[in-house]
Amino acid sequence: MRCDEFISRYDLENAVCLDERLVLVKAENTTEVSEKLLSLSPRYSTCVGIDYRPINRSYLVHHVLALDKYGLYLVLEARAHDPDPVVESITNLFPAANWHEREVMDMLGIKFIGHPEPYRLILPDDWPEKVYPLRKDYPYDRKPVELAEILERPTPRNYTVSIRRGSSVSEAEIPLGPYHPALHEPEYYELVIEGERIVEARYRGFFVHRGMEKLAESRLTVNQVAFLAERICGICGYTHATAYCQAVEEAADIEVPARAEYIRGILLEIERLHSHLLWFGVAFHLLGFDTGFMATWRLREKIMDLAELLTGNRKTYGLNLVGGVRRDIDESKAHAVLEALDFIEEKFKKLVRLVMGMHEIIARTKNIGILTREDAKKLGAVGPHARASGLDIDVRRDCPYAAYKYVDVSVPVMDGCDVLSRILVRFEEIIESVRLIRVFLREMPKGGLMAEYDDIPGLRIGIGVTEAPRGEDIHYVVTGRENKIYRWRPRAPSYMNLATVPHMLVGEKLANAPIIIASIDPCFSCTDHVVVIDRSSRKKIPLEKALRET
Amino acid sequence: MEIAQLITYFLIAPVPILLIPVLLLWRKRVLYIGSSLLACISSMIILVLGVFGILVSKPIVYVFPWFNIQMSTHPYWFYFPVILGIDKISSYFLIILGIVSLTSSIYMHGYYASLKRKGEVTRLVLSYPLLILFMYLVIIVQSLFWFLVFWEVMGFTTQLLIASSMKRGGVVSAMKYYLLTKGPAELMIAGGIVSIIISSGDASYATVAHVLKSLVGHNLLATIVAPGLFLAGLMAKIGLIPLHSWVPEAYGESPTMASSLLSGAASKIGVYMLFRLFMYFLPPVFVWGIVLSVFGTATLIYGTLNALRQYDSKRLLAYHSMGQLGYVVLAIGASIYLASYQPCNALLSTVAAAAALYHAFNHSLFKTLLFMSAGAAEYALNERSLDLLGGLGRMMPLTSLVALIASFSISGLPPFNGFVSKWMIYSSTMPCSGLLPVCGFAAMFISSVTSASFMKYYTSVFGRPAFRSPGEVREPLSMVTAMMILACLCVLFGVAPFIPLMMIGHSLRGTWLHQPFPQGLVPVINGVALNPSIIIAAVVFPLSGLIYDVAIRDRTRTVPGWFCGAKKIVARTMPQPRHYFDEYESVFSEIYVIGDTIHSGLIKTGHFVKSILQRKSFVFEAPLFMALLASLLILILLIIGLLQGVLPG
Amino acid sequence: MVASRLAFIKEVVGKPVTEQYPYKAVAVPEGFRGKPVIDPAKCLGCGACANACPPGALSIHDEDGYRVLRLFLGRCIFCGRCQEVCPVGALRLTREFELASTSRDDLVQEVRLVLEKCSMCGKPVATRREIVFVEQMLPADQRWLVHLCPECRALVSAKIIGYVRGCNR
Amino acid sequence: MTLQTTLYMCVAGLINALALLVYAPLLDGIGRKIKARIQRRKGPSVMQTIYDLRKLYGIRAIVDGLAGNYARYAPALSMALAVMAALMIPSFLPSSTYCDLIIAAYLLIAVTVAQTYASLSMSIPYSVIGGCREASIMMASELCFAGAIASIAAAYGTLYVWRASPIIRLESLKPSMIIAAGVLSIVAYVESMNLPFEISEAEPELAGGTMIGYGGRSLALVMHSAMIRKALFISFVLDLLFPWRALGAGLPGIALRIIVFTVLLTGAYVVMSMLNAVYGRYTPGQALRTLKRVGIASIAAVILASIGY
Repeated sequence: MRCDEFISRYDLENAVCLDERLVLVKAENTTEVSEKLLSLSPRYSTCVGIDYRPINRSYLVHHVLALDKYGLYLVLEARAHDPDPVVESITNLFPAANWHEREVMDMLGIKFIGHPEPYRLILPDDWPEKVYPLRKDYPYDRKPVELAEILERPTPRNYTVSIRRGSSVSEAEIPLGPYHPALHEPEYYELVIEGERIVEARYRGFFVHRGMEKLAESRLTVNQVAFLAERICGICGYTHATAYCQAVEEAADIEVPARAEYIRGILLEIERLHSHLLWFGVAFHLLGFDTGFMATWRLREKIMDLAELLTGNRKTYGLNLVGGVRRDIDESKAHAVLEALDFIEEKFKKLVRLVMGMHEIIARTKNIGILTREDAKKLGAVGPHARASGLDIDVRRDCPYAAYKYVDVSVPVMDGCDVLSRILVRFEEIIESVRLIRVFLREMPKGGLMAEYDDIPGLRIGIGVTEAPRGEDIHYVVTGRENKIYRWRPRAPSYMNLATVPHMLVGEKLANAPIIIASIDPCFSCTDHVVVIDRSSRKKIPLEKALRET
Repeated sequence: MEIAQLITYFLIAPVPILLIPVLLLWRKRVLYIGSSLLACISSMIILVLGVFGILVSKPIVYVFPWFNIQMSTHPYWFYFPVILGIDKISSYFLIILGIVSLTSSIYMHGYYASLKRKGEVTRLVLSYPLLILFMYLVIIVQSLFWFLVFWEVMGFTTQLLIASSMKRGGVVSAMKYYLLTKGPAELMIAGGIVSIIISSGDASYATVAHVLKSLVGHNLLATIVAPGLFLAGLMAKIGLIPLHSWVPEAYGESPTMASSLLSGAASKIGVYMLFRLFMYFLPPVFVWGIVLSVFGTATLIYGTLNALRQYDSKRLLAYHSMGQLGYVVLAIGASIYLASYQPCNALLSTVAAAAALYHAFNHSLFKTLLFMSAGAAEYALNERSLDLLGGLGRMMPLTSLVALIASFSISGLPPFNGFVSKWMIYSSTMPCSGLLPVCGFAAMFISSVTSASFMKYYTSVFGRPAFRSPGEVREPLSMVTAMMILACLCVLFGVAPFIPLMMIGHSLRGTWLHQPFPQGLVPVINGVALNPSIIIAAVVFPLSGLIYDVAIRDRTRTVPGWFCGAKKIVARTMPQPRHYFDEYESVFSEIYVIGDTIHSGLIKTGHFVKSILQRKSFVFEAPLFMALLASLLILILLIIGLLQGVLPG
Repeated sequence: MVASRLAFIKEVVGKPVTEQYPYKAVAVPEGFRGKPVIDPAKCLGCGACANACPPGALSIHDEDGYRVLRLFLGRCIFCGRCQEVCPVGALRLTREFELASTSRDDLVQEVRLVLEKCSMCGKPVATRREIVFVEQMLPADQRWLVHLCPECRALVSAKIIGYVRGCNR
Repeated sequence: MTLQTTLYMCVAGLINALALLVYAPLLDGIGRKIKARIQRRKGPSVMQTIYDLRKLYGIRAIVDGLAGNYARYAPALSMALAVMAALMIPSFLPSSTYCDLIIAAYLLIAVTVAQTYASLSMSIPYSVIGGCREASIMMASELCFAGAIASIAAAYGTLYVWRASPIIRLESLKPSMIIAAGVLSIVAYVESMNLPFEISEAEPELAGGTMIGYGGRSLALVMHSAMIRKALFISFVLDLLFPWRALGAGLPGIALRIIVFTVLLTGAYVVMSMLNAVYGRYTPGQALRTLKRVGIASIAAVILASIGY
């Protein structure tokens, strides 16, 4: 449904339509409006805080809500004014908004009234108070100091999620991370166990901060940010780049040539194949089944070779620019791709069939790590994780982009809500993306690769959404003047899914913790990228205090 | 004058222990030193008497001539002279008693310091010597009637000792003990004794042994009723299921010396009587073999598997002493079974009997030692829950060393003493047909459970880092000495089994086992009996020492533990001992079900006890129970009299 | 069950795929984006590449009469934007990827180009090559303008205009 | 028993022990190679484990500083026990003729027990949990092991290995013995830390588990003794299963035995590591449940044997 129809149907006052799938609702009273919106059962997507003072001396807070069944995105705008910006929190209405609002609190110092746990989320504990790195008056290359007085300051209790069921007379805490064989990136889970049973799980993340947003807004030009965006994630980088480019293209009304869209589609699916195969390998390894791990990664190697052939690089494709792509796919390459795909599909199907016949693998995944449909919806889970819990959402179908506009995607949905169904969903997706690549290669039209466009108009809002291998990946862009970006806020899918992990861990056996954590295919660096650089060496000490206090 | 004659005059020598309460008149230090000194002396005397009893050839018997109650001359009426004496079997148990009481008397001196409650010392000093003395008397008395009398008093003093720390738990458990071992059990023992006396016509052991042998087979009373009642009573004393429920409370709640004395010596007196009943009085009866083996096996399974669940140090040990006594009873049963069941190798029955005595001794050694170590931990941290103990290995190195030896011994690790006796039990039960292999299998399986549960005990008390530092803890010299003696004995009996086996060989004379204890059990090289545990000791101790010395000792680098880079307060991250084996218990829950049903039944008894307790203190209840007891005793006499009339012969 | 395990072994077993990498060279396909190299013979020093380079691996600055184009591979992300924007194809990405080195200097490439001085004020205008390159794009009568710095050019052209208007005082 | 036989026993035992000290790590290397080939890797050379051990022995002993005193001594003790077991249990040479089932079993268990005491005394939660798992597995597998031993003893009325072996005799075939053979081989597989039963060192959750408190020389000792124990467990089972007396006596017999034994032992390792490669890891609950089923089978074996079948 087009968005003007939408507005007219649900007569939303002071709503404007930014383009055919983006509605902007200016709200005086945020909670009131969002209560009204609840009737449309929106999915909370992300929240962007913008320091708009240079333009009109106020801060903007944009809550982005996804209306999957209308294929629309709805931006709910709230204003806040100097000197102490304050807006209403909507976490009570949308529990998924919890982290996002806390992040805005950390980064721009906008207070959210009525937030259930207004603790520091992203900034390290030794970050000084009242220093807000994403404000425009904070230079991007400045490092905060004053550690001496900070260490005096009682550290806030900043476990991101802490779930507890039942009560235990005697509890023992097992640290899982920051450096643990089960986790391939620095994260911290604290498991309270009784014997082998987990009775409480706490999560602490955001250790891998790289300050990309600030960098993009301050130093880079529009086309350079595309390459920065690709480096958000080592596994699903290309989808980030695509989302970013789409956001800018939408903001500046650039028409991307069809062939470029097809090429983007092919590369996105190749990336999905790579990511899922990699995940299968990791999952098998965590189940102690290393032979399966090796077998899967042998297949993944083939995909890497394909990427190298098509883009000139094994992982970071670096093919996107605003307005199109940089390389074409000729006949011979297409042929090579098709051959490789046949091989991979045949091998992988056989492999998975055999593995699914192994009782210990099934026993360790069936009814393990349950996340109910309700919880998944409440916490805004996305991607295969959500689809395994019976949520039928997929951006490629609900709100199609790139080449998905031209073909229809079949979305596998299971309601096992457990690790096994997450495995099966990903298996289905691999088969599906093999099919998609074939279709794309067959139907790819002739034509140019880059759109012709002159300067990007300033202060235009654009949203680029892609279905990353891990779920909905959304990039929010406000264009700036002289070929720069005023505000860029990427939100990786793991950001939503990580919040669900402690819910799944509680009540399980310790031996199942690694596979449960891995079952959402967590991409920590994806999630953590969005923050100002800090010195990790300092992080431990206050974390200690936090641990001791809780 | 002959030595046997000479010794008879020393039978009364341990009595001066009764002087201990007099010491209450003096200052504390005098009391502490004096009491443990006196107790040591009399324990020494007991020990010496036991050794002599083994050495001298003739049995030492002394009859008090002036103590005879002459009655009328009706055929069923009889007279009971007080007969004191030491024969081989009683001397063996005298040695056990001597060692246990000696060590716990030494231990007592250091332990006084941890008795803080008002009047605790007094009660202890009053009851402790009495218990030792009456245990001694019960062993040396040679007449069933007086056995019953001394037995009663021993039970009473035991109960005083258990309750001596007037803690609620202690008193409750004392009541439970009272109800179980005094109420029904004493009645049964009384009934058993009475029926034996009736059927044999005399109370002195010699006559009884002589007469019963001839009666068994064609006299229902002598074959089934008397041993049955007697056995039932003894079961309560030893703590076999289903009459075990007093054991964990009594051992757990009472002061350390009390529990070490109870599980070390008092329970052995039950074993002693069991042994005497089935090996001396009665000829091998197949049924009793089966009954004893089954009850023994059931007890060792139940006791040990429940011990695995415990997280209170003393209760854990208490359940284990149930289990270990199960081993002993199984061995006795096996011996009877093998002797009376033709297809089996009769030689093995001797081995089984020897194993029973051996394991009884070993259990006294390491269980006393373990209770003492638990007491030391309590002394240091004033804490009994394994969850909160820990880190004593650094503060009490010697205690931790002896505790390790004891844990290895009770787990039956070669070359310690537990291994030898368990090895004998298996090798007598397994290689034959019928019931025994199953029992042997259960025993071997359970010994692994034992070792697992002592991994838990040892490591959580002495192994892990301390949670809260107890400040400056020093292990009192007396405690360490006592434990050291026992530890050395544990090693000695493991490395040189021929010492106890020699004693056992003597003690087994006079039983119905005809062939002496076979040297052929262990391989003989040029006539020298060579026990594997000697070889193992000769290799393992020096070799490990060498490796430690060369590779590890001076060159060890100690590093802080690794917590995934999350530096934590250690205490909070340690898993809790109470949950160590949760998985195992949940998977093998079926085994627990039976025991739990029995237990839940016994809980009711406990509530009954409570209800009594809330009304009055247990002491005032005692006379009442005595009266009840007497009346019931008469009743049984009448019944059995009638029975006699009915029965043939 | 055993059958499934055997089937699995049969499925996965085969000759080893381990590559003895450092001892055996690894082939990379055509169009692989490897180490960029600057052809000093072609480079104009126009700075288009430095402008486009996302990580700022390419930088350009003037020092005593020379224009220095500096490429630091330590920062390079091998995106190949420089190759795309270079007007003369002086920059291209090779297929070489083994760049590990013990000294930082091995990762640096520099091109020094002579700067042309303004024929009036003598300030540096642009590299000589750049000027030559521009000259042949312009009509012959305007080429001389290229040799002036922007200020002088503005001044001169203003003068000319004034002269044509015929109002010179 | 005469003096010569005693001397022979000592010498043979020593030879066995020395041979195993070297051959056990080599077998481990072979196992790694096999697994690698199944995973289509080239894998390390078969000598790799020996190299690793040599390197570790070169490093000074490292131990968790907060652990109890025993933890320092444990590696030496477990090594000594392993060597003792190697002296007792007939492996390459038919060493001690009076090695009986109980002693062998206890020595084999003792190595694990000595190590588990240590891993439970560590201050590191992973090590403690690993120790708990180790102990639980030991209890469960001991159920099966005891069953097998009891049934063998009951079936042949002896505890001596050399009298009992081979437990499966074609002239008098006993069903209980067939069960016992199966149970024994399963126990050997479980006790030698193979997947899916390798849960006490489960890398994903426990990050090395029982070994984590050790480093350098003490780690080498622990690992080495574990390898020797593994090899001994298998040779114990081989002693019981294979009809050694069929090889004849005297020097040719002994030579033949050495060859056959080496082949069988290596073959067992190959098979085990192949199985190892195609299994995932059980959770402790699953492992115990599986062992419980085996245990029930072994109980059946005991009952059958005790009534003469």
